[in-house]
Amino acid sequence: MRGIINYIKEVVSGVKTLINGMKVTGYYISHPKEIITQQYPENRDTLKMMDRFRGEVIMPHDENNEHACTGCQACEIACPNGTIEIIQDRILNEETGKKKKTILKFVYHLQMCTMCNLCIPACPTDAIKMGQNFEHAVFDRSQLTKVLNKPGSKLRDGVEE
Amino acid sequence: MKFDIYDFSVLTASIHESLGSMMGETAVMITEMVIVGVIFLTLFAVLGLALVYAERKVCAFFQQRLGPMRVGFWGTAQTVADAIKLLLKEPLMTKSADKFLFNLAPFIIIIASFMAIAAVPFALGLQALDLDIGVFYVTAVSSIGVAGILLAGWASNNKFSLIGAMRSGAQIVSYELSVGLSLLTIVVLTGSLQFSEIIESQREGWWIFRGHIPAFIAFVIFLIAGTAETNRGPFDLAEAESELTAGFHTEYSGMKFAFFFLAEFVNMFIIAAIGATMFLGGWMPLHFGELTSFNEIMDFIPPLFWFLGKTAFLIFIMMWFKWTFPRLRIDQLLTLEWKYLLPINLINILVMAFIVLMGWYF
Amino acid sequence: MERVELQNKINSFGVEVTFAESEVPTQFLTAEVSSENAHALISELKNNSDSSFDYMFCQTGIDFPEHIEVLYHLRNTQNNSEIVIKARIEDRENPAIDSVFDLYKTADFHEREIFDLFGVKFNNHPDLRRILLDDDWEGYPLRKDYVDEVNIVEL
Amino acid sequence: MSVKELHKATESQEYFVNMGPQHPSTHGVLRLLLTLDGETVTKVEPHLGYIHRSIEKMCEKDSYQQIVHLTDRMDYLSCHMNNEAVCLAVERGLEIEVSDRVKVIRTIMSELTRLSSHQLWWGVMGMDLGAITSFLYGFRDREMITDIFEETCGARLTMNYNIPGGVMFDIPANFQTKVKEFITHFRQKLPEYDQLMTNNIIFRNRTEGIGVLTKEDAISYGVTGPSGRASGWSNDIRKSHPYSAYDRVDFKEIVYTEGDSFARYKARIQEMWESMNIIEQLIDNIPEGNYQEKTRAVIKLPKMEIYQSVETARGELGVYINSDGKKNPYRVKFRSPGFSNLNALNTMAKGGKIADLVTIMSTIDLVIPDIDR
Repeated sequence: MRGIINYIKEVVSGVKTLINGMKVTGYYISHPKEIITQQYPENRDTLKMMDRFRGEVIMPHDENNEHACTGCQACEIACPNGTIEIIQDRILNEETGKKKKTILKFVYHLQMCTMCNLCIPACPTDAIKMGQNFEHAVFDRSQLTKVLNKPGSKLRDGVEE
Repeated sequence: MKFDIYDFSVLTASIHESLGSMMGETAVMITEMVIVGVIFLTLFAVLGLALVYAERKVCAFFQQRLGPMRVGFWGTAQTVADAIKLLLKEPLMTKSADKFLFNLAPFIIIIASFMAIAAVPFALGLQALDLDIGVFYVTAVSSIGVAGILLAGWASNNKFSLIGAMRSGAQIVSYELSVGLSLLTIVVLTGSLQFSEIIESQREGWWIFRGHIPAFIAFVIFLIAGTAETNRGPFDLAEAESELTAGFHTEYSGMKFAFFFLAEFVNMFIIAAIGATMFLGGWMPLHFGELTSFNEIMDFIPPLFWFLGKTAFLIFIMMWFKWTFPRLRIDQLLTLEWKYLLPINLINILVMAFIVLMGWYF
Repeated sequence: MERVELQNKINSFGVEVTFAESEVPTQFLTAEVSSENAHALISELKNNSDSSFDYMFCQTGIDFPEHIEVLYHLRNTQNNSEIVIKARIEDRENPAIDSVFDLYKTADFHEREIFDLFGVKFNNHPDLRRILLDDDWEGYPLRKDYVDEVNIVEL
Repeated sequence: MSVKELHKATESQEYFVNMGPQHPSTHGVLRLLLTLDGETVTKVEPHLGYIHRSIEKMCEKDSYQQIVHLTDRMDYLSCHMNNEAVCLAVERGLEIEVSDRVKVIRTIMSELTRLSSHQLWWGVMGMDLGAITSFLYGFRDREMITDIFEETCGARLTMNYNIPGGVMFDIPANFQTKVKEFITHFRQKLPEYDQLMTNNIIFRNRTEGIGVLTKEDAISYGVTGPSGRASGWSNDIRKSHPYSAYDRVDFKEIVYTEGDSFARYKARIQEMWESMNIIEQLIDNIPEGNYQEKTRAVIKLPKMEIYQSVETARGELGVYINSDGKKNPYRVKFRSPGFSNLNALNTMAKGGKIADLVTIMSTIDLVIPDIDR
């Protein structure tokens, strides 16, 4: 007899736990306000990334098309993956008559970048920073190799002091 | 009864007559068969699309998601798009698969559910086959489907598929018993196996209310066993995505896969429809004994809506099961059947027979 | 257990052991043994009721120009005392050492890894195969003289 | 072959099934060669290396700052603890004492990482057992933590927040309010986890008594973390070798003695409560101080050996650095918890069903990149 009572108890308590579980899911289906879906491409206008979000390395240029990169290669050394490649050039300074290093191209291989943020603190002149763009999908891998300094841009005066 | 105005037999009879005036008796029969066949084919497609959409939405809301939202208004055309995608997909097959059986399996499954749906009473006078052994016919026919699953698993020549098929075989053979016995509990009450008569007998009230606790227990068991019969979660061991990748239909793609998918949803509909018919009065409106005015208002809602509403309710409960519970293990599945459902069912049917003998039901 | 105490204890095992000496105190007590004596020492350390280092939390190899070392980091789960055993394998061409799988089951994977990456053969290991690399991989990548012009890119 | 053996061999119904490398429940590219007798598993043989990236070899070429970001890619779910292990090791070698602020920030971030890892584990565990809904609930709560991470360090998964000598950025202004908001939210939601899964009879039957690992085996196999503690072995590095600010907080070490899947499950659920306790103790009194100690641009460790272990969400992660005085380490070894935990899989899964194997795999919480490195 005790066996039968235990058997019934087992069934009843088992069913109770199942109903308890169904209560949880039942709560959510009856509370559509709890829905947390964000519809991504549609909410692009309101989507704001966090300030520190690391999307890609960018080089800010001011209105005179000037940047702050002296071509010191500190970022290139700091990068663990060889993502940054600086092609240098020497131009003659008219006033002093000395040759001076500048950058010809600041090549950034986005396909190799792990967004580790080691290059940013390494830069002595704050010439590069992390951008917010994260939509990097392209059709061809070669498009991921970017030149960060804009054509015709030059070093901002007073950065090197 | 007020709902007699919605009697579909008037419509069918007039069609029969007008056809009879045009052609001979055999031709009439063949034409009618073709018409019914076409209607059911369309119903299959529509049901499949609607149920897949419903499942995706319901599951999404259980999970605090929105579900498909892109194609059409609130994603209503999503399943159509999916169907087109499946149609255009390449039908792949493993090199060492048994080609004939591999191609045959999805058809067996779909034919089984096709045959079962023929006996479902949709509304007053709207039933393709009103057999006098309807209950028996449906239980018999719906178990043909397992042959298709076994074939699919075997012919795929894939061990995961085979394990899934064998699980499914063990599962359906045992849960067939519970489904049959729980239906039998109601058959004891009605004294008939014919669906139209069973519904007619619920004119005064649905069996789940009139049949005391045994009817309710039978209903719960039917729901559990019915879910198991359709290979749906928490009894989806034959697919068991996290264990067997996709079980018996691992190797299927394109339209052949869609057949399995469709059959699963249509089977769910059939189980829910049978449950609604046996326990919830089928297309019979909700009646409360003395409340005449209430009963009359209920009668104005067409029987088809009553039927579809009840079926949808049962389908929703089955979805609720699926999206809440973890999957059972194969030995626990069989334990549940043989140690719990079957004994409870047998005692239940005994109690029910006693109640019927004493005439204690309402 | 104090280091000195443990040191004396190990000396009493009768296995030839030298203890690493350096100006900066090392993090763990480090005992250096030859590859032949390693198994005997570790077995003593594990089974001796006074020390009973029952948990090997790390096992690794290091490739030096002249020899290969296999390191065993052992911990006593009762009092958290730790010891490092360095087994020195002189033969860099065909390094071999006795497996400690009979003492620590975790050695199963760790020794396979050392075999895979350093080429050290563990005698009596139940299933010594490459674990991370392909079975037909040539060479032992963590050795300092390993060259692979295709996969290693020098920056 | 004797007659008896011949009889046994012919009667044997054993067959092999390759589970993985692409399989829903291996959570990555792990290949298990199963020997099955019907549904019963008689032997499990893991084949690793499908995502081996030779991180240890790469470390020999990198500077000490650069090693840190590689550890993100090992156990990506407890990346903060991995970073911390390397940084603690390097700091020990350089004999830098970081400020209390850094210690507390590191501890809070570690515990948040542990929480997020366990939340994901809970969701995935449900999915492995067939309850897909739990997966979404787990991710829902994890989302709040990843938002905090994103705001603090700019990345959601591979954070690379620690650097030798401190942390990369100071915490943002609303860090404390956001963390407290999360804690209040999660204190309400965690009982829901119990309601949905822990108490569910199907779940109980699927986990109780499944995949028992004895204490002796756990120690011998080196099964650490919640998996080892469920076998009755108290192996919490946070208690036995306190690092960062763990010596100044009061928390329980969760130890169960059953050693089955359900004990491992409970251990993780309880650890979530404890993690919240730790964070609550620290969040209100983050001391002032530098968030970074100045280090040289090129770090050179003296000729020495360092072993530093931390408690990740999966167990004991050890970093062994052998330095020869140059700017690159001579040898780096990561003693990853998953590697040792996986070793014990055969012992646990033998004799169970295929479904049990899936349960066991999710309760020992494997992360494949952690195993392959």
